[in-house]
This record gives sequence, structure tokens and C-alpha cells, in this order.
Amino acid sequence: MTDRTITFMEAINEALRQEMRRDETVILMGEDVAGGATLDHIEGQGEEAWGGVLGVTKGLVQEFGRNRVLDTPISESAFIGTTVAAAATGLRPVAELMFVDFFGVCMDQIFNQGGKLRYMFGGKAQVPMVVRTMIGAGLRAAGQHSGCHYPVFTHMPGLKTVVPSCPADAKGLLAGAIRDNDPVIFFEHKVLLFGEGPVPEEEYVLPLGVADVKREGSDVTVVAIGRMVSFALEAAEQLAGDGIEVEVIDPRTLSPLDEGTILDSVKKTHRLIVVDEDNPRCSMAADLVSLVSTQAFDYMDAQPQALTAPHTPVPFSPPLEDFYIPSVDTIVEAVKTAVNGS
Amino acid sequence: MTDRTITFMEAINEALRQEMRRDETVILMGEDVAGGATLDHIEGQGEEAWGGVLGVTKGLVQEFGRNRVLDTPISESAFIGTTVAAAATGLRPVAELMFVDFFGVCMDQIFNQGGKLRYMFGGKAQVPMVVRTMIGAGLRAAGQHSGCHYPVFTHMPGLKTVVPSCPADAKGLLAGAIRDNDPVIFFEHKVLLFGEGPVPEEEYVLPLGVADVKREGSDVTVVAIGRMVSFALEAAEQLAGDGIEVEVIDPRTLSPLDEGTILDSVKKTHRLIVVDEDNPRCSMAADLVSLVSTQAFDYMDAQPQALTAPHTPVPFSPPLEDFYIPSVDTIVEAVKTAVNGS
Amino acid sequence: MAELSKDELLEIYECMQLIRTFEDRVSGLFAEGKLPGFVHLYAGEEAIAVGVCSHLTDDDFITSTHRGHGHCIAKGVEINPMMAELYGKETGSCKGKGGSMHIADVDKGMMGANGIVGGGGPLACGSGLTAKVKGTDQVTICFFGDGASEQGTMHEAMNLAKIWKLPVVFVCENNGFAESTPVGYHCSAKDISDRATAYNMPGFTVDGTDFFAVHEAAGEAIARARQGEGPSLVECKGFRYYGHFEGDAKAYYTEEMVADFKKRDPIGKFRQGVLDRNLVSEAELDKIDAQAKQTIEDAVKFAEESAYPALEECLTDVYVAYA
Amino acid sequence: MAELSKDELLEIYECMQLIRTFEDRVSGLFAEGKLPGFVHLYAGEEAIAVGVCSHLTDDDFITSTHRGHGHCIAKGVEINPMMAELYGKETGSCKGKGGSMHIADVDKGMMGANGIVGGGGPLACGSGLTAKVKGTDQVTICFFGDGASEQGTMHEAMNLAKIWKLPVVFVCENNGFAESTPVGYHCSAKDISDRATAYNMPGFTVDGTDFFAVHEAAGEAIARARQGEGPSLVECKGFRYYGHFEGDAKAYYTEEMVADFKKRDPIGKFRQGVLDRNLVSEAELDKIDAQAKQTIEDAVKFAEESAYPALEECLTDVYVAYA
Ligand SMILES: Cc1ncc(C[n+]2csc(CCOP(=O)(O)OP(=O)(O)O)c2C)c(N)n1
Ligand SMILES: Cc1ncc(C[n+]2csc(CCOP(=O)(O)OP(=O)(O)O)c2C)c(N)n1
Ligand SMILES: [Mg+2]
Ligand SMILES: [Mg+2]
Repeated sequence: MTDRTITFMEAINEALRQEMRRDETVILMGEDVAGGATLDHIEGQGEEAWGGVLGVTKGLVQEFGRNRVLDTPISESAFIGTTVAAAATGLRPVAELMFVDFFGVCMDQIFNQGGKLRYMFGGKAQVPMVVRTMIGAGLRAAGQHSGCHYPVFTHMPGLKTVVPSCPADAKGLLAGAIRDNDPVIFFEHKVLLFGEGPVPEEEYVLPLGVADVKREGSDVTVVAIGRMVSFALEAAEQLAGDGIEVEVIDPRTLSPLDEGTILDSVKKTHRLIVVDEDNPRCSMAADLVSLVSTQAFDYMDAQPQALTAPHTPVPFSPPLEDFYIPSVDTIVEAVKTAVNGS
Repeated sequence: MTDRTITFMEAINEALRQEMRRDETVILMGEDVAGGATLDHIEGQGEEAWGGVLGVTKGLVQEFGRNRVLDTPISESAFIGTTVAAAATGLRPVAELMFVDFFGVCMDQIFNQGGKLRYMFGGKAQVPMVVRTMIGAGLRAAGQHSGCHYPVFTHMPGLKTVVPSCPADAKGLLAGAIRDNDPVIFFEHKVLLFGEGPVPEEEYVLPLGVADVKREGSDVTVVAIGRMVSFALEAAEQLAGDGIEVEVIDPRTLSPLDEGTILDSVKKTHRLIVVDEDNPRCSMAADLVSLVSTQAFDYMDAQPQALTAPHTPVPFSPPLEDFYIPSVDTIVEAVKTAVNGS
Repeated sequence: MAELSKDELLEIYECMQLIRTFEDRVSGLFAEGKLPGFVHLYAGEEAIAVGVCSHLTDDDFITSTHRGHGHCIAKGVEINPMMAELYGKETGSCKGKGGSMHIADVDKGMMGANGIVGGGGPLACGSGLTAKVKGTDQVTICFFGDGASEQGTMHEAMNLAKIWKLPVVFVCENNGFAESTPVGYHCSAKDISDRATAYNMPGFTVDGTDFFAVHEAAGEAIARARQGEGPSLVECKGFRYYGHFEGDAKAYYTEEMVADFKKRDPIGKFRQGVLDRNLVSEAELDKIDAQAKQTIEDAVKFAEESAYPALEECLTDVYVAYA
Repeated sequence: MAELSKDELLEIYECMQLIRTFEDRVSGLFAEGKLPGFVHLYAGEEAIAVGVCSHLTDDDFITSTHRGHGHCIAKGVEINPMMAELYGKETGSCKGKGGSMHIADVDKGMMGANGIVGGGGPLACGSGLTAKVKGTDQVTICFFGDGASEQGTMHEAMNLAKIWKLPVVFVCENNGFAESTPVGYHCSAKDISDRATAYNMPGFTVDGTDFFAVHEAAGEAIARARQGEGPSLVECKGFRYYGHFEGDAKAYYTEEMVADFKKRDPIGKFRQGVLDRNLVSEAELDKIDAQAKQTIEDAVKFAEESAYPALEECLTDVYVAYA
């Protein structure tokens, strides 16, 4: 693929930069995406004070200026609604919802306006917008900064949802999301952001709706989402030592979902395990189990399993948070159960 | 049971009235739950101008006064947050979110404050609140007034969710919800509101977390939610003519879910069909299929089926809306497929 | 009213009368059971929509409310598809998929009625931002009700529009009620236009039944926005003949209120005003009245004769592409 | 400051110094890698929390922000469990489940720090409503930042509190920044207290580094609320020593700003003020300083020696009962 290794965060930044270079209707907005607006020693010097709360958008304002990289007040409804209508009137805006946990203050503009406008207008509008947002536990960010919540968005007709699991996918999928003509919610896992991986330097676009088989195997299909992909791969590696060949599928986009790749895999392996860091009820894990059960029931030789977080908020205390997150060990055990029977 | 027949709407009203009589900490708030606040010819006469947009809370202000039946501004975040903290400090408030489709302007207060406060405080608080809200298609209320959205709430730890399917359950479950010490979201289907059924006059309480077998049968388990329960019963009636005995289960509360009753039924019938008026992705339908598939796989003799609305917003045009809603015919077909194989 | 030509005055009258005639007819159709769903009528507030929109071209934008028919007509949306939309027919402005609460015509800059109170505030900032980023002189009007002024989105939108100096004019249609709740109860501000102080923008209250008052205040605010001087808040105080939605019992009105409404009728006032000043003739206005009736009758016929969309239409237009 | 007794002045000083010492120590602990998660420190704003909360009893309520340590201490929450909470220990105020961003003690009327900016506004109306419905004289203080004033929830809460005449005082802690974004950019109002006009409630701006100024303005607002005269808005302009959260590079500060902060130190000012007037002795204050240090050291020891919660604790306290 490529020799160059960068972080997930840098991959996102590169996608934004390349897309903004390519298309001047692409603009960025969010809280402190540049930072320091109107401060003499910052904006006055063409500088930024922050570049996104964890630094994902660093350096973009220097290249594209404050007209295209807009700091916003803490008014998520206002700036996400702005994103919706700016998209409907000719821009391709990318908004940053700092943490997905904040969706509760602005969800109306996302699902009821952004997601439905095209349909309710009889197809006479399009809304090419992206909302980038951070998900996931693992940074001890506690109950209101550690959720996943992607099922809430995946549930909603009119929205597309993307959860990349590695830097290369993050770059290609973000470019794909920006070029897409529908509203896309793009979920960046806060623990993954710091991880590294090989990423091509040139522009490239991964299409939405195409899953990736991260590892081929014949014994069990493990569908994993976001950070759980690396856990599944680690489990697969361990299990390979025991002679168990795990196929690891990363759906990458939850809506549209590449049903074919997942169903084909289960038709081959006859066993399904879903690994999802999110809470269990009405979840992506349930969605995937249901997909396979309602469409490939006759191919399944073992009871499908959903490995998820428990039905609790994310606890702050480090050992509790670690306990909350599905583990590599749990995956290994589940695979053994699937293969050997319980 | 009882000879007295009243509407679903009257049943809700009666539960509110009886609970408010029983416990003076029960208060009600919402937009126009009484109506006409401060108007001389209304409030001045101890009257109401509306009594809830469809009349559900009619007559309550006359009995309990404006200190316990509070009209609110169109500020859902403010009054739902008020409900949360009033509950945490000693009241048992019932808020009305007129249509569930408005959750996007106030979800933070519901799931992030109401739903998590107890956990984040280490169990040192309780939040005995109820949010009553209207759901469902069928009244030509179009894209932003016809959703179900209960999976969004069911997904969230800390919340309980209740979807009654008939007047008698509505009354008992609402009393149960008000007496419950946790935050409960109570979903009232706008088409069901006008329907009638036998309802006991005296106070009674249905516990949350207990499903109801609305019809016993040995051939197929149909789990249906809300308005779909009556559709399932109608289908069952038709199928009985063909000698197929359908068991119809109404979970009544989605969180907590009475898994035992559902699993036991499938262990008996070996076939599962879920009927849910909501959109399909990350839905209650998926949740139920996943529950049974991951826990009773070996008992299932046929591929489980999820009958839902399509992945689209609710269209306005009457024939399109009718097409959107799962039909009795679809249920009949699905049962035949389950029994006969496809 | 000096600066308006006779043709313009006639056009304005025609537009107000079209709205009134449309709404009166829709009320009747609803009562006959011909129209599905929730219908919120605008009759009584014609001077606001027309007073504001007569300053706009098709390139300008408006965001609307659950009560969008008047805004549509004032912004130049065609009547036939509007009526067909209310019936849910395939010839409707939104192919029958939106209905009264989501009626829209983006080509005319009408960014949609909105089922969510306050939903249009943030959207107005969006079309405003597009104009600003692209450097055009397009203006966006955000219509919202007195009730909507208590929704957090309106607060956020006004603040954002001001700090970004967006070309947006916030027009509050204060009819005194949010459903049955009077503004004096739901709103803490003395006048809604007082809220302009909170955003350090110009704020005015005008008589929303007086076309010329609305036209003048809106004209100034729109000119400011067009010139890059940022947003304003114009509160138009008025009333409405029909209830909150069709079918409601209107218990919150008293007989005196309704009698008072009739005295303040915006169309009557306009008519009297232009006749008194001999700017147009009675015959000219009567002709417009008759034409408006005909236009609406034609629209009803058009709508009734149109077909419902094919059932598969339920499944299209969710996405541009999905796979 | 005449009306405060010597004991009260010493208590006030002690409270401010405890906050400062707590925060300085926490900053160090964070730098050492001992504290998990996001930590937002309050040092520099002590005069606000203490100026306000010195009017309250345990029966009164406060809602807080992501930056809640100062509010907790001012409201009388115990130090040992607070520190333990920051470590995620079972002895923490919230059994380690909440952490810094959700630290709470409902028994002391501290309704929780809040991870959602503006989240406390609606909650403040809730405890306010309970007091009103039950007919008590309890008051609720809603602390919020300058950045939070742009969140729709704050608008809705202030309007609701006013129309219901709730016993709530909205205290805006304006440190000039929301993260790195200056208030002059994010806020359209000239002063945040100007927004009081929008809610027709009393509004004041005071120097948030001056304990006595805060104490006086808050005292009046709290008295009004207690007497059933409804809400007020008190804006306290101040600054903060530490950055937005621990670990941030503080690029938005300049050296001059930081130098200026030091000149306006609220504790230094208070100390000088009471010494100048001979109300207390230097030795008394020094003793308090030493005690504060000791209290915090004890708390660190307590926290470090405490155990983490048992893993099953992850699964409890979600519901009162669930079945
Ligand atoms: C967020 C939201 N809350 C509540 C409603 C229900 N609702 C529809 S219109 C309305 C009253 C609106 O009052 P106002 O803004 O004054 O507009 P008017 O109807 O008077 O034109 C309400 C409460 C809604 N559609 N959206
Ligand atoms: C709804 C929401 N949006 C954004 C954030 C992220 N965030 C946390 S604190 C903060 C700045 C808050 O500024 P201000 O209200 O002035 O409080 P300060 O930090 O200055 O005390 C932001 C943007 C959040 N926690 N919640
Ligand atoms: Mg109104
Ligand atoms: Mg601040």
C-alpha cells in the first residue's frame, strides 16, 4: 500500500486538507476548530489557538483562512442547522460536533432537518454535509463524553453513518463522505485518533457502503465496529495459534450497510459474532445479528453472539471503564464457544 | 374484567387524575396541557383552553389547579430538564413532549441528564419522572410528526420505555410509570388514542417489565409493539380460520424487556415474527430478533422475520403513508411463510 | 407608500388576496374532510409575509414555520402545486410527500415550512452563510412565531447570525398566541423585539396588520442585510382569524377579540388606504378579488384531478444515492 | 464588608484558599499522570463561587458546570471524597463513577458538575420548581460560563424561570473565554448581563475577582429569589489561571494577560482588603493557608489509599430497580 505511517488524526486532517484544496465549497466549522478567533496574537497573526479540541484540524486555518475554517459559539443547533442549509444552498460544509454525546442538544437539526429535507421536499434538494464527531470509551472521559450512539443515527432514514477503524480508512472514507451528496455522520473514535498506520499521501476516496474484510478466515465471522476491529484482529491472531481461522469484517459504513459482504461471509463460516463497544439495546450489534438471522438463518450452525458494553452509562473509574469495554479475551472465548459449542 | 368502555385517551387521563389525587407530589407540565394560562376568560374562570393538543389532559387543571398542571413555553429542553431536577429534589413530575419527533430539541436533558444522573452520582439520587409523548403514523401528520423513535430511548441506559397497545394497559402502565422511581418514557400512539376498550374504574398498577400474551397459540410467536398489536391480533384471527395458531405477545415495556415471556413462547412455537411500525435499522424489531437469535437459536425452526416500516421518513400522501405502515396482510403472509417454509 | 408604483400596489394587493382566498378555501376543504393531516392557516397575517417578501427576488431565501402557505405565496411559489401538495398528490410542490407542514420550493428560495417550532432559525443562518461565503447579496428571511421565540434554536441562531454578520432578517410573527398560550404568559420579554438587545442587533416592533409599516421596517432591515451590515429583528404584532390549526375550538379567543380582529383586517386596511389616496380604483381591486377566487378554484380542480403518487414513491428521494 | 463578622471573613478566606489549594494540587497530580480523564480547574474564580455560596445553606441548591470543584467546595462538599472521586476511587463522592466532570453531592444541594455546557440551566429550574411547589424558601443558583450563554438551554431556562417566577439566580462566570474562543467573538451581547433585558429580569455585571462585589450582588439576587420575586442574572467578570483543561497549551493567553491576572488575584485582593482594614490578622490568615495545605494533603493521601470500586459496581446504580 504505502510506506508512510501517520496517525488517525493526521489522516483525518489530510483528508480535510486535500478536499478543501480540491473544492472551494468545502468549509469547516465547529468549536475551536481553529481557536482564538479575533485575538490579535492569534487570528491577527494568521494563527490558530487550538485546531480542534484534540488537534485534529490543526493547521487548516493557516491554509484556508477564517472564511473557510469557522470557529463557532457553543451553539450546536445553530451551527449544525447552518450546515444543513448551507449544504442545501450550494456549499459542502463539514461540521464538527466535538463529542457525539452532545447530540442531544442538536439532534433535531441533524435527523429532522438534515436527514429529511430531501424526502419531504419530494427530492427537490440535496444536502451534501458531513458531521464529524468523536465517539468511544477508553480515555476516562466519563458518562457524558464516552458514548458511541451511532445506532441513533443509523436508525434515521436520510442519514449515512461511517465508523472508520484505521487511519487509511479514515482518510478515504472522509473524502468519500465529503464528496457524497447526502448527509453523512462520521464517527472518530477518540482512542483510535492517536494510533498510527500506513496511509497513502495522494488523494483517494473510499466509497460508502463497502465493508472491508480485514482478515480472511473460514471458521467464524466476526463483525466488529470502530475500535473493536483491532480487538477482533488481535483475538483472531491468538486463535490462529489454536488453528481457528477467524474472518474479521469491518462494515466501515453502518448506513448504507454492505449486507452482501457480511452475509456471504456467514454463508461461508456458518458462525457469527458481532463486537460493538456500544450499549446492547437497539444497537448496531442487534442490527447485525438480526440482519444475518433474518437473511441467512439456514446457513448458521451456531447461535450468533453479540459482544457489547453492558446496559450502563460509561463509568469514570479506570478499572470500571476497562470492565465496561468488550475485551480481546471475551472475543476469544466467544469464538471458542461458537466453534466448539457451549 | 370490566364492563366499562372508554377511549385510550380517557384511560390516560384517568390514570393521571387518580395518581394526582393519590400523591400530591405528582405534577404535570407541557405545552397547553391546560391551555389559556393567564387569560381572564379561561384561567380567570378556573377553566382550560385546550387540555393537551389532542385533549388527553382535559379537565385536570379544573381539579388540580395551575400549580400542578403547568402550561409551558415551547422550550422542551427547559421544561424537561425542569422535570429531571424536580424529580431529583422531591416531586414526581410528568412532562408531556407533545410529539416524540421533537426529541431532537431536548434529548440531552432526557438521556444525558435524566437517564444518567443516578449512575454518575454513584446511586445517590433518584429521578422518578415520566415523559409522556405521542408516536406513530396514520394521521397524515407527515415527516416530522409521525415517528416512533422508541429505540433511541430504549438504547439509553438509565431510561425505561413503555408502549401500551390498549386502553386498559395504558391506564395501568401509566400508573406504574408514575410510581416507578426511575425515568420512564411513555409512548402513546396517536391512532390508538381514539380507540376504545374496557378499562376498570378503580386505581390499578401494571408493573414495568412484564409482557402480556395477548393471544395464546402454538404455531408462531408474533411479538408486536403498540398499534401493531391489534394488527397482529387481526392477522391471528384470520389465520385461525386456516388452522394456524398464532401466539401474540405485547412486550408493553421495551426497557426493561420481559425476555423470559418472549423466549418461552419461541421455545414453544419455534418460530418468531416481530412486527414494529418503526424504521428497520437499529430498531426494536432488530433488538427482538437479536434477543431470540442469541438466546434461543436452537429452538428456532424457521428463519425469524422482522416486519417494519421501510427505511424512509413518513410520507404525507395518504396512500404512501398507508403503504409505509406494516399491514395485516403482510403479517398473514409472514406467518404462512414461517409455518410452511418459503 | 409613496415609493410603490401602482403596479406594485396592485401586485401586493393581489398577493395578499391570494393568500386570504387560498386559506379560506383550504379551511372549507378541511371542514369537508377533503384535506388530510394538520393544517395551520395564515389568514390575518397577510401583511407580514407580503410586506417582507415584496422586497425579495427568487434568489433570496426564506425559512418558514408550520404555518407556511402565506410565506409560499408571498415568495412566488405556484398555487396549483401548492394546493396539490395539501392533497398529497403527485403534482404537489413536494410530490405529495411533504404536505402542508413541509411545503417548499427551493427554486423559489422557499426553504420549507417546518414541523419543528424554531427549526428554521438555524437553517436561515445556513443560507445566509452560503451567500456570505459566495459573496452574493442574497438575503435570508427567517419567519418565526411568538411561541418560537422561547425555543433555544432561535436564541442560538440570532447570536450566530450577529457574530458572523450574516445577511439574515429575523421576522417574528407575533399573533399573541402559541397554540392557546398567550405571549404574555410564555414570553418574559416585554416586547419580543427587546430580545434584539441580547444580540446587539437592531430590533423593532411594528403593526403586523399594516402592510406599509411592515414593508418599511422590513425594507430597512433587508437593505442592511444586503449591504453586509448583519441581521436585524423585526417583530410584527398581529392576529389570526383561524385557530391554531383547523379543527380547534378556539376557546382562547373571545368574541371581543374576534370583533377587534375584523376591525384591523390587513387587507381591508390596505384596500381602504390605497382607495382613500386614489392610488388605484375599486374596480381594479374587485377584479383582483375575482381573479384570486378563480385562481384558487382552478387550483382545487387541478389538485383534485391530479393522481396520488405511485406507491413506490414512498421509497424514493430518501437519498441522492444509497448503496 | 461591614456586615460580615470576623468569623465569617475567616471562613470565606478559608473556603477560597481551600479551592485554590485543591486546584493547584490537582494540577500537579494531573501533570504527574496520577489523575485520569479531563480535568477543568477553577483557580482564579474563587471569589465567585464563595461570594455566591456564602449566602446559602445546605438546603439550597446549586447546578454547576464541567468546572465544578470550586462550586463543590463553596457549597460544603467534603474534600476527601472529592479528591477520591477525581481518582475514581470507591470512597469518592460518586463512588468513582462520575469523576471530575460529574462530581456531585445532592445531600449538600450540589446537583452535579455537568459535562454538557448549558446543561445545568434547565436543571436549576427543576429544583426551583420543587421549592416553589412545596412552598419552601430554598434558592437555586445556576452557575454557567460565558460560553454557555450561547447555548439554547440557557435561553430557555432563563425565560422559564422568569415566567414561573422561580427562585433561581443565574450566575454567569465570564472568564472571557470558551475554551480558546474569546467572549467578544462568541457572544453578540455587549455584556452578558444585557441578556437580562430579554427576560425582563434584573441583570448586573460585577467584578468577579472582587469577593465583596460578588457577595453583594449575589446577596441581593438571592434575597429577591427567596422572597418569591423571581430570578436574576449576575454576570461576574474574571479570569482563570489554568487553561481550559489540564494539558492544554494556553495559546490563547498572552504574557500580558497572565501578568494582569496576577494583579487581580481574588484571594490576594481579599487578603489585602481585610488586612488593610484590620479585620483579621496576618497570622490568622497564614494559619488558614497552612491548614488548607494540610487538608488537601490529607485528601490526597485518603484518595490514594482508597480502593477502586469492585468491578460489579460498573453494573449498579443505573436504575433504582430494573426487572
Ligand atoms: C419543537 C416543537 N415544539 C412544539 C411543537 C408543537 N407546536 C406546533 S405550532 C405550536 C405553537 C407555535 O406558536 P407560534 O410560534 O407563536 O406560531 P403560530 O402557531 O402562532 O403561528 C406548537 C406548540 C412543535 N411543532 N415543535
Ligand atoms: C453542549 C456542549 N458543547 C461543547 C462542549 C465542549 N466544551 C466543554 S467546556 C467548553 C467551553 C465552555 O466555556 P464556558 O461556558 O465559558 O466555561 P469555562 O470553561 O470558561 O468555565 C466547551 C466548548 C460541551 N461539553 N458541551
Ligand atoms: Mg403565535
Ligand atoms: Mg468561559
